[in-house]
Amino acid sequence: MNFYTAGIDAGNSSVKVALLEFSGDVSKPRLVDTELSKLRKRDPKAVIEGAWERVLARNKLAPDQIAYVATTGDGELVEFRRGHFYSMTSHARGALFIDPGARAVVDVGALHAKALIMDERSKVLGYRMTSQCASGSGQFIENISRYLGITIEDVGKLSLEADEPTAVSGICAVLAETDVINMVSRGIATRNILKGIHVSMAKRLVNLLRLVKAQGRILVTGGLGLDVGLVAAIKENMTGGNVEVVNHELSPMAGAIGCGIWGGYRHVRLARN
Amino acid sequence: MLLQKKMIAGHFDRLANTAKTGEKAVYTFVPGNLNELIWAFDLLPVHPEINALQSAMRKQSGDYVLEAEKAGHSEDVCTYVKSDIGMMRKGNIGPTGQRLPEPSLLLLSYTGCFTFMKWFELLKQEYNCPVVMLHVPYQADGRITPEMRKYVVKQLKEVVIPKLEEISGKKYDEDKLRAMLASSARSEDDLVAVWDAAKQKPSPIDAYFGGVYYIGPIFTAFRGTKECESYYRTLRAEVEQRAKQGLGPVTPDGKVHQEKYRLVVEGPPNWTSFREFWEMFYAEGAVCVSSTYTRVGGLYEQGFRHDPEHPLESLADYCMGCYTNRNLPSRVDLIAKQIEDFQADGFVVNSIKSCNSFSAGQLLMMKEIEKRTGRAGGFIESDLVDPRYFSAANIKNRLESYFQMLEARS
Amino acid sequence: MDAYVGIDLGSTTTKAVFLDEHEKLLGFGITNSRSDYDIACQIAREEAEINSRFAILRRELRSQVAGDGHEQLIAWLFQKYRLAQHSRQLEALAQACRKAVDLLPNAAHRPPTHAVLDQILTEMEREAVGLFTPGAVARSDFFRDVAASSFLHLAEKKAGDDAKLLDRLIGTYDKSILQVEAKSYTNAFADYIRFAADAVRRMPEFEAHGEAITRAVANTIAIEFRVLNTIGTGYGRQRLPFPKEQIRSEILCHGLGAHFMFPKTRTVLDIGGQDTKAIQVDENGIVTNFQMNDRCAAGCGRYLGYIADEMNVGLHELGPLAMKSRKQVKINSTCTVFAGAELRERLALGERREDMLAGLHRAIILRAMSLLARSGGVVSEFTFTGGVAKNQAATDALRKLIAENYGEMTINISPDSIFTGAIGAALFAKRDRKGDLIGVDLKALQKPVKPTAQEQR
Amino acid sequence: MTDPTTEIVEQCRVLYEDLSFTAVKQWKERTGGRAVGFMPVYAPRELIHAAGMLPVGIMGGGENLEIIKGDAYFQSYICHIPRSTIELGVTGRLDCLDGMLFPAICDVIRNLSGMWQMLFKDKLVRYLDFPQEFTAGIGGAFYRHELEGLLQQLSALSKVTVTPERLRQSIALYNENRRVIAKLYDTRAKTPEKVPTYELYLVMRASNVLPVEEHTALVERYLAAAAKRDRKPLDNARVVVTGAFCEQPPIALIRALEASGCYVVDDDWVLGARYLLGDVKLGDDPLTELANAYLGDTVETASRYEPRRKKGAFLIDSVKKYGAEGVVFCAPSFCDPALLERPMLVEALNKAGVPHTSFNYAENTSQYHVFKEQTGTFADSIKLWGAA
Ligand SMILES: Nc1ncnc2c1ncn2[C@@H]1O[C@H](COP(=O)(O)OP(=O)(O)O)[C@@H](O)[C@H]1O
Ligand SMILES: Nc1ncnc2c1ncn2[C@@H]1O[C@H](COP(=O)(O)OP(=O)(O)O)[C@@H](O)[C@H]1O
Ligand code: SF4
Ligand code: SF4
Ligand code: SF4
Repeated sequence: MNFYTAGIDAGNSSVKVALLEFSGDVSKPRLVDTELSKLRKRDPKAVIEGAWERVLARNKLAPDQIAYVATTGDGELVEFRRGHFYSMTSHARGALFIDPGARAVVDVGALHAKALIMDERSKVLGYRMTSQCASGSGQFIENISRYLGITIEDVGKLSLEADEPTAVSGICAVLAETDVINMVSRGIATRNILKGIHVSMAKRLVNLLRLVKAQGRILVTGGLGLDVGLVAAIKENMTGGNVEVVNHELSPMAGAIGCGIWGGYRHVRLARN
Repeated sequence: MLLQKKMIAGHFDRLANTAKTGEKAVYTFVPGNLNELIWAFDLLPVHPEINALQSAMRKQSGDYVLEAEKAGHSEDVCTYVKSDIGMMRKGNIGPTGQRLPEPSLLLLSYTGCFTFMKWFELLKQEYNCPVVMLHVPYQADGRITPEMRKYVVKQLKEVVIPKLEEISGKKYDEDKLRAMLASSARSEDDLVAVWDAAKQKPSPIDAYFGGVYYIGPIFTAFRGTKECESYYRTLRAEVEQRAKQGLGPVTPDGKVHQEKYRLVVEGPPNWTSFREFWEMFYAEGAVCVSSTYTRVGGLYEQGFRHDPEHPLESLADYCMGCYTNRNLPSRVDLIAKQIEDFQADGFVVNSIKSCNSFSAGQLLMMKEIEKRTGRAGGFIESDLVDPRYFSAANIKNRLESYFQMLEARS
Repeated sequence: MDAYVGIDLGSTTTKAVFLDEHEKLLGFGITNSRSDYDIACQIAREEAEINSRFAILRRELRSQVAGDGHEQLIAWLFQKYRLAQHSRQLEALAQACRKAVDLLPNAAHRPPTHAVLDQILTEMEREAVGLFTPGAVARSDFFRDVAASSFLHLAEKKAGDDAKLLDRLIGTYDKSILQVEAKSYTNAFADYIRFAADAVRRMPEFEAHGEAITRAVANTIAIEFRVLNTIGTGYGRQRLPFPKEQIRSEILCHGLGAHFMFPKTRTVLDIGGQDTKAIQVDENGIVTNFQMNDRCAAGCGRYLGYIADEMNVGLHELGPLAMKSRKQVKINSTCTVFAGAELRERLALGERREDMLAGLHRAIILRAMSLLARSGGVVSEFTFTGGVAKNQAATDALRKLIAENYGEMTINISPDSIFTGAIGAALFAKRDRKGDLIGVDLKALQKPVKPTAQEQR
Repeated sequence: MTDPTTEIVEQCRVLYEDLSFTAVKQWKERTGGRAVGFMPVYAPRELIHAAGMLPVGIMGGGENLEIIKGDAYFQSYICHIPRSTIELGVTGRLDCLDGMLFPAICDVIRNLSGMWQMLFKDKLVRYLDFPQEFTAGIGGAFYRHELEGLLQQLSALSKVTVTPERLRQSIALYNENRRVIAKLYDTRAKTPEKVPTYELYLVMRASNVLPVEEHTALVERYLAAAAKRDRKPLDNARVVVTGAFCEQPPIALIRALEASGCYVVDDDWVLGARYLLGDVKLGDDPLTELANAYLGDTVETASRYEPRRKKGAFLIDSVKKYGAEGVVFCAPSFCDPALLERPMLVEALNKAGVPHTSFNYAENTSQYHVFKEQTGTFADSIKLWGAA
């Protein structure tokens, strides 16, 4: 039995689509293609559709050839979905696919951060989420990088070069911009400002990870999984015990991959009944 | 001050040596405590609140609170509890660096605060030791009824004392208790004289920041002891001497500042930045002439004294009489009276995030007091032992505006 | 001429006010707050001085030009003056941009970027002339915003589909504007006004007034302002280089300023960029009670600013858009950032932008209502100050909620309400002056321009 | 076919959303009687009823009340229910109440009683201190005395002399009400697809404003209607919800909980109507019987000291009784009793191997995203991995 599924992660700053192919063992799909499309203040529905069509076209597939379209994130925006999986369920599965050794995940996206621990089958054993305040989120980094005149891709690299990180005092993601402006004025180098931000974010994330009692290998997923500066800051702060913090180029796709895989399981189950 | 330090050190030494001496510790709360009764059984009282505040003064409470939060405690709840739990999880090292003994009994005198109950339930789970609950009814109508007193005395007789006998292996000795209560009453007389001294201008004491040092011995483990009596005798003499010389209060700077504003303060202080907080007052010439926090252990100026003639009844009245066990209208009356008695220019409410018992309703109290006394209230927010909630800039801003407002109005 | 100066160093804008011996207002100055607080103060103060001089210039012209002719004349002089100042800043911006492009890490990118940049800058210069005419609607009062909107608009047009080029141009602008902002371009009144006078004299309709202009301008330039005392207030006041006696809490200043403008005021609400304050004052303008919000953007001006950015509209347009709402939609998120995301999501699900904006404005006012209640309610008369008082959707929501909860009463909103704090400070400066204490003069504070973070990197 | 419960649920929804308490005003007009409010739990409604008055449960303002003045009375770190209750009070919406009872459940409600004394000087305001000592001779005697005092105040207010017989009649009516409520809960646990939780919740909320006889009839009608439903159970996770004995969650949150894949099989909402677990005996001295019922057969909440059983035993009983697969703690933010209780319950659940999750809310939160993600993940993990 051969079939395709797709996972769509409708996020707050970008839409991620993963296309998977299953043959034989459902737990071992093949990742065929991925697509990440930034919203950039555009209509999310249109962006989702655009990304979806590009993936289908690239792989010369028609919509009815996809056995199961699974969503995570803001699934309501995807009218052609078959089923929805919650983001931590999805990220856990995606993380396991990306790195079979991962036993904990910290998903850092545009607005939220979530930490979870799981077993070797990606069963979520415990989790925590930040709540209604966006202090220290990806969105904040994006705003700041704009003010500092650097691209989001460069943020991580620059932060790694810091020699004298300067703490950001403000807590509010919006008002902290004023603090950053203030720092610029005091002649503090961008790399040190960025590192300061990364450190304060990392502390919050480490706190989340500690609260779920993360052990072993921790995979940083979500868009900020690409931010090497943040990953390094988490590593520095997540000391003690047998922990290992890693990231992966597929980190932003973890949610999409994970829900796509769950879609595969459900498809097999539904086909059987 | 030195005397007090010595007393505390001695007590903690004794606590640290219980393994050798075989003495037993009873944990209990500060407001309305049954200190004399515990001593009467030769048991050692331990007050977790005091440990928490000491941890804060030594800048350790932040870590403790985090430790407790890691163990599943919510960010939203009283940080005294979390600091205590965190401290326990990190080895139960007390303020003097010595290990505290585990409780042989948790004497839950549920006075003025519901959190106390949760606190000891939590400790019970940790230590798996006996708990005895003394339910102290609230002065909902601003008075103590005979039934309330009867209820507490009955609990003392039928529940608390038998438990203390069981734990200590000693019989209840009422004469011993009476002697201690008589001693307590003498210290209480002296403390009232100290508070009264602040009626003078300039006030020789700061009855809030300085006041917390003055209440240390009598509110905690020492009331009823000889050392305590002599401490208050000395303190009273010192204060009366300063008053005679027309000196102002002693501050951590040692300097006597000009008394520019006389204030009454409602609410507990912040312990994590105690000095910095105090400085915001004395640097501006603000002297606290009275406060409610220093009355959480008893409103002696209203006439209450421990009474050797009616030992259990007076213990019951002491429990029920503490500040936070009084309803809001009585608290308003009390502050308004302090403002008049001590000729204060205004009053400041330090609203504590942790403490619903103190804080819920303070805003209405403030309005009411302003209306009644015509004196302006200042409002600041902080926390007892969680350093995350002490925003120096914010508090300073508010205080500064408040003082400038007082100045402009005078 | 003797003057007292009040400075309100706000989180988003810095305001200054000149006051004379008789507590009469001479002039206002405003600029956007920026990383260098001293520069912001200096510019605001200089703007206030310029504004005071223009008041004098108007008086001079009125006495020399018959009829209403002087109004037109002064309007033109003012616009040309602005143009001169703007051009000087544009020049600086151009220079900084060119330098930034020279520093692009990939040398191959430099020539094509230069080419487009040149086109943009030339275009901006041309546009500027049109921007500064009487009756032209200003997009913003600040160079930063005016330049940004032209630059970005042009950059998008020129870059076309080349997203990388666009990113580079935007990056260049972001870096360069910081440098322009680190310097004052306001301290050359004589130069600019002479330029303006020349330009206006050459206009056919004013030919007849050539001599009057020359005389009036010369008289105005000749006036010296002697600043007797300066008082600072506002969010950044602790960082002002003033002695403690010359700093006042913003609460007191707002109270006194509001009392000065509207003597019957008893309650004042100030919604600024970073905080919201509810203040009660007595019949002398002395504060009797106040409340301030916590440090969270939800509930103050930055909230609206952030939303405007998210929605891709100008701050000035936000209120008018919200006014077009047919029904209010409640926004669930409290947090500014989440509200932005929610807005986008709901837009996608078919809600109307206007309705959501109306909900947002109501939300911010509701939060202020809480503070007001805490400070002691609303007592007649009520005055609304701060930048958000310029937003009509916000003022409408406020009027409605006040009427519903406290009954009908007089609500004062002055077009100058953003200066309330600075006015209060100036009044304190006047009333505080003891003996012949000469206050700190900000001219002494001019500092060399610091290198920006990018240059240090 | 229209849903048989629609009309009943709609009636309850109208009562729930009516922040002006029209039903109470109408009752007063109709009967000429008086009404006395009480805060969420442990109020002896039987006494109010026996004094010929209508007991009215006040559970804050919920998600629909805009707080304008209430915030002036409470700092941001105090839970929401007291501020919305004050808002209701100072905006005149509670003018229809002739008195208010404040049961001793926490410091906030306790202090609220003092605030009420200051704000509403002409009304009956009474703080009810419950014994935390549970022997008949000590705590029981104290509580009986409290009840007696309360009864005197109530009958002075209504000018109705309360004979023991009259009080027994009231107790009997409430006993009956408690029995139908118990049936309602059992039915939901057995067939959650027929009794959606948000409906059950609305039906329960109606008990706050309806006379007890009417409410009993309403529950019976609802049960009959729900039984007619023909629905298949969904593949949902069965959970017990706990932590909200005082400030109530918004309805939308209850719906979100169900929508994210959970069947609620037991909860601690609207406890005021069901804090006594069995019948109150109809003995010679009804006050003593009420006191005894309180000492003995009463739900465990964070506000009640429990000297006898291990922490969490009550919750684990409920999990077992209703066949739940997990526990969702959902407590109001800043609720000290509930939040301090939580770690102890967690420990008990861990020992018993019951999965759990937790989060906080406020009665007027309207942000369900985070909440849905969490309960959804919880339901997912029970469903995907529960049996394995
Ligand atoms: N290449 C990148 N390098 C570093 N950070 C990035 C990169 N791309 C995106 N990000 C960060 O990741 C965030 C988006 O994360 P994502 O998980 O996609 O969020 P969401 O799922 O909420 O849309 C952005 O706000 C940005 O801060
Ligand atoms: N012309 C305007 N139209 C609408 N809103 C404005 C306008 N000018 C300023 N604002 C609002 O006012 C806020 C700044 O207010 P201001 O009182 O200057 O604050 P601060 O003193 O903190 O700098 C901005 O964030 C913005 O929301
Ligand atoms: S502090 Fe800032 S980030 Fe946090 S909720 Fe407020 S606006 Fe949002
Ligand atoms: S709530 Fe207040 S009185 Fe109670 S334990 Fe905490 S600090 Fe003490
Ligand atoms: S929600 Fe909790 S803290 Fe608040 S009033 Fe109710 S029991 Fe007390």
